Amino acid sequence: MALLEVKDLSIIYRTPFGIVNALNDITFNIDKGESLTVVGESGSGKSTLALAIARLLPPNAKYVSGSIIFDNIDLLKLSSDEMRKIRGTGIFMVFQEPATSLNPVFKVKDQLMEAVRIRYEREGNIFDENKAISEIISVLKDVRMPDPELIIERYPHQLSGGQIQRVMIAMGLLMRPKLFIADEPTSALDVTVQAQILRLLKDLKREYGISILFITHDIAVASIIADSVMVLYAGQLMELGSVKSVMHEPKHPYTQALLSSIPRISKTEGKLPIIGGSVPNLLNPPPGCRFHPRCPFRMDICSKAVPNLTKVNDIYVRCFLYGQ
Amino acid sequence: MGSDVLIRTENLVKVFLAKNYGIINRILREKPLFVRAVDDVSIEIPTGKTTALVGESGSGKTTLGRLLVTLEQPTSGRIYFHDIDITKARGRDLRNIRAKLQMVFQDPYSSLNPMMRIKDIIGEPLKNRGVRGKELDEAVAKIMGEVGLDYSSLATRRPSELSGGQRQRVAIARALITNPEFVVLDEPTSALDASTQAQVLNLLVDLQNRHNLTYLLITHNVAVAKYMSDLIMIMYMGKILEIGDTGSVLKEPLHPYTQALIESVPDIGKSELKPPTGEVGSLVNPPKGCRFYPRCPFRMDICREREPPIVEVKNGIKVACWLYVKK
Amino acid sequence: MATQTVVISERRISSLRLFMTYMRHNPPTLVGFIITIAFYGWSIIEGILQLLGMVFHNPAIGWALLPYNPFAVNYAAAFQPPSLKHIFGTDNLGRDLFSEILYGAPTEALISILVVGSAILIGGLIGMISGYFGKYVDETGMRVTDMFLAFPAIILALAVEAAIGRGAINAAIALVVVWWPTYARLFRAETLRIKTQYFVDAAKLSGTGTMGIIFRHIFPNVLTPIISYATIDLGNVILAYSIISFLGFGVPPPYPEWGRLVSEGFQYFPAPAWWYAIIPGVVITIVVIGLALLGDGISEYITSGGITT
Amino acid sequence: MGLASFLIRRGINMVITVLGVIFIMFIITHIITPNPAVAWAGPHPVPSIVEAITKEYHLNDPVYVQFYYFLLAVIQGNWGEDPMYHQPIIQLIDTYFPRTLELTIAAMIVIIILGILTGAIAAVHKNTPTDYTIRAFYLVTWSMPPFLVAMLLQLAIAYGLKLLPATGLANPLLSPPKLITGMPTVDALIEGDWPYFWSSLRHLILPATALALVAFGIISRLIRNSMIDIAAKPFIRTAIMKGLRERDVVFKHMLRNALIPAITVLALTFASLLAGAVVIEDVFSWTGMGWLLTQALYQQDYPLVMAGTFIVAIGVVIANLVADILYAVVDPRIKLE
Repeated sequence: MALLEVKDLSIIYRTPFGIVNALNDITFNIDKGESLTVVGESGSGKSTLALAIARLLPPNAKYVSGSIIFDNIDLLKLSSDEMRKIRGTGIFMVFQEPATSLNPVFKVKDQLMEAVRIRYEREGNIFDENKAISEIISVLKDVRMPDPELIIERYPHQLSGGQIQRVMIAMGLLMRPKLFIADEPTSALDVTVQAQILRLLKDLKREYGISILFITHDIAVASIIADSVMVLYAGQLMELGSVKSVMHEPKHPYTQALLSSIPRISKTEGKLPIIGGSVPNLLNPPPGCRFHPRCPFRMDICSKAVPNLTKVNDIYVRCFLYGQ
Repeated sequence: MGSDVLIRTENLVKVFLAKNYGIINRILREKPLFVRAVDDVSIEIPTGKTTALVGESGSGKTTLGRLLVTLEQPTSGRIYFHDIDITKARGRDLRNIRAKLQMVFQDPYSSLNPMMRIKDIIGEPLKNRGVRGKELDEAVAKIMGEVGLDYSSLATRRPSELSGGQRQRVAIARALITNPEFVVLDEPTSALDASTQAQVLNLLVDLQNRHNLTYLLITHNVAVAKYMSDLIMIMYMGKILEIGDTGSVLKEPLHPYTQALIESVPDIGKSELKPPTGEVGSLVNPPKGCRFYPRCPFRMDICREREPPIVEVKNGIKVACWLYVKK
Repeated sequence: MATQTVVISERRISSLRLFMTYMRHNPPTLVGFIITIAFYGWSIIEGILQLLGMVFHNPAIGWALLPYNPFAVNYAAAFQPPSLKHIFGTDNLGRDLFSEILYGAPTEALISILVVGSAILIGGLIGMISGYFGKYVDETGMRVTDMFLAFPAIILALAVEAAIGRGAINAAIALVVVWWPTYARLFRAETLRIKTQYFVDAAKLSGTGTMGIIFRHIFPNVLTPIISYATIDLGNVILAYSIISFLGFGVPPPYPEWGRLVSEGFQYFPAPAWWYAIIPGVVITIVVIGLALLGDGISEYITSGGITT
Repeated sequence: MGLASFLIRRGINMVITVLGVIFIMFIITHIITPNPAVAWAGPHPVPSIVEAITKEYHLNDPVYVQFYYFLLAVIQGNWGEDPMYHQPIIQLIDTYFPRTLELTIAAMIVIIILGILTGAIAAVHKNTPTDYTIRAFYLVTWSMPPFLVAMLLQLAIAYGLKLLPATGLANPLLSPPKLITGMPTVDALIEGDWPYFWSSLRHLILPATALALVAFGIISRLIRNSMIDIAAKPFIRTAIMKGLRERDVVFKHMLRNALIPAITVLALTFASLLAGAVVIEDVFSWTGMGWLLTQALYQQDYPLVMAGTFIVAIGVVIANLVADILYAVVDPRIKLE
């Protein structure tokens, strides 16, 4: 049973300079207890996807088509008040910038308490501050936070980036959501701290059985955290499959190029192959497959039509090399 | 000193004020808070090679790079360029030295003046040295060609009209137009997309071969350091912990921090990471002994008391760790 | 959007043309632009005519384009309410208020430009030097700025004017004395921001001297965000000057200065002539609104990515 | 770093600023009246009196000595006797300044309530007719010269609707209460003089509203814009992501943060109100400090102008100090440094 089903989702932004086609026909599922990693470069629409699922898009964004079914409810059909009740205990999200993820004028304790209070209310329980505090402390211990009793009395600016991301993850655990969205939660962190957080998320997924939608620009990170991987390029879903298959036998020329063009710590061979050109401007995207101007295998048809998502072995891929 | 050393430092120290210390603080006799960004660093950078300086945020790697190109004044210690002490150079001397020392900055968006045209940005170093008119235009066109930028379509544009990769090429062109010997590359690709990163890295390699450049590559990305560098230096909280040739250090890291760092780097096909505990400590009150002591799995009593000296352990690899000091 | 960088490359449009396109979608900005152009455009024309009048000793050139001679006294026509004949009505001496207001425009325009321009020069220099050099230079510069900021602007301006004498230019000087500190603050803050940008470091390595860095690299970038503030501020100067002349410290009569027209009209307010005081005040308001709308538009245009800093 | 150290630091800054203010005023005084004795001796100076004043004020001494005496006089609060009113200047200020303070504080209260309310409403209803109306309203009021705002209020409410009196401090037929604070309404309240209290309150409403209308837009706009900025911050997304009600997100998470920059601007607004009172008092014949100063300027009574300017400048410096302290209290990121 899929926890989240996204189908044919398309989103545009209206800007003073024209319409930005941020996402086109995105389709995927996340099962209960599964983790899906979305990999994409800047402008791929990966953050838009995260915000779209949480219905947090800015006012100039528009859902053009598609549906987002979460727990058998179509999120796009909910009123804003109904959506509010999904947030927190249904879907929770951790953001990229730890420095501004927490409200600077409130203590950590108050911000975590707020989350616990909302869950209690929704569960129909009476809120008890002492009980909440002990729950907060125990969850902070779960996220391997040293000295949680001291940390909760602090203000966010007194915490390091890694500590804030731990607090954010703890906040998520306190709300017990069914789906955990993490939008580049480690990009602003140091390598060693990133590794700590990745490891923590992996452990928690096992311990708590949460489903994770993890968004990253670093395909190597996906390798650590993901069960399955979805590759986005310029708003198009290029490839979707299990992490093993995508990493070892990528089907789409973009994924292949991306995997071979990043420097790797375990690889020593000569010069890196490069992808020519640059990420297209979404105000004026190339017609057809958006990767075709940079693709070494491009054919005439690539600039004329958008290929359908085809299943090759256990990978879904959007490329004319695989038929149609 | 071998003749193949281009830049050498002796006990280089850079201390910053942690916060503004003005007249009133002086009147109130408050103690200024210092940050020891670069703490007693002695290194040698070989000619014509790429030395990578790897560290996390707060390690002082950028400050060290800025010291080497004279953008910062050291608090104490010496910097030798071709065995000439450049620490106290001023005025005309400084200008002449700066022609030979260049830097490519981390953020291609803030490294180009948005109000200037591309050709003026690239030509500025030559213009400051009296080159004008056609000669200047030709020099700019030549270097633009070398870094893969089309002169006719881009010369009169402004930075906002360029992509991140193009901007970084402009920054590289500006750094190279004075024919420098030494270039500090400060995270040259960290702001770029994965698909443009390789383009810029390969361009840098090409230019190095063509102009016999010496690079200091500052990066937090161990994989980039591995791809680019001949020599690697691992920096942590203002100290150099390990120096050696890149292949050996990454294959068999000796310092516990280097080991932990490498175990933290995600890679394709890897599914488990073994990061160290804790985070980089405060530089305002650094630990008395070894900087890595609080996070080190192999810590001993001596580590907390005394700073380890940097000693050669095997074939040119130097490590600052009590594990390798023979008593 | 952290990752949604919209690069507007491939389009090569001059910034003025781009701004025109922007205005078409922003009617308030367009209104502000039209009012501003009308006010300063008219002031230039009328100012030139008045100068010619002085040069040729024929003041009539100054009102050649106006419906009436703004100085002609006609007691029979006093206190006529706005009508087709006198669209703004007449004053206590029967002069046409519309002509008087048009005749007085160049002073307002000149003072606003002079004050804002000088404040940018003085404040800009002090602010940039403070911000760029920092440390004790900064502390000294900012203390001095604070001292001037502590004074009540209008009162200090009046006191300064009392010291150096009345008149348009003296009023402008008096206003500059109280106007520059704000710009010093603004320029300093912007300089501190620009100073940390890598292109300043790159310029140092390029061998650019301190003056070159301040004027070629910092000044143009600092100025961009300040342009919108300065546009709005032209209106603030007009308001401040209207207070000065309302209180009777502007250009002496009979020169029809807007603020003084209001204070003269105030003697006949609300009866027998409410319009005498109100209409010049409304004209001032419209000009100030126009400048504010334009300034806001410029600021929005800059932040929306028209110009990137 | 504790509050004490912070206050000492601010105190030193304040003293430096005030000394500078005194210095600037000294210079202006000297430019205005190279030999103030002549001016101070009254409209028809008699040589003997001029000589006496010259001696009393050390006018023949070198400039720095004069500055020393000037400084001494200022610090002792002894501004001498006013040549026009033939009263000690300090006594004049004692009478007139509280009235301005009352007007300013009343306006300030209106500004805080009106500014925060309209700003928050405009931000929540961003880009809707409500937002446009509020923005259009403050755009017009702050673009109006203060005297126009004052006159329009008089025209509509005092002359048109005849709801409130147009000018004056209170009904002139009532005898004013004993001077305690110097503020008419407050004194009447303390004395329990209800007729005078109501009269002075009714007289206060229009000038205070006029003063507030000119300035509230700055606060309204600041609150609106900073709330919109804050709405885009990740921590607001975090708050929304918790499933908080919109009301809680706006009033708990957004407004509290938006108030931080507003505090500094409120202090500056208070300063500009003190100065803006000059015109408002003129139009409403509110005989306060502003009115006194304009009269003094007309009569070239420079000692009084200087003393008045100085008092207002001190008020500004104190307002800034209060703002700094409030700022540190509201924003935990500022550690009173």
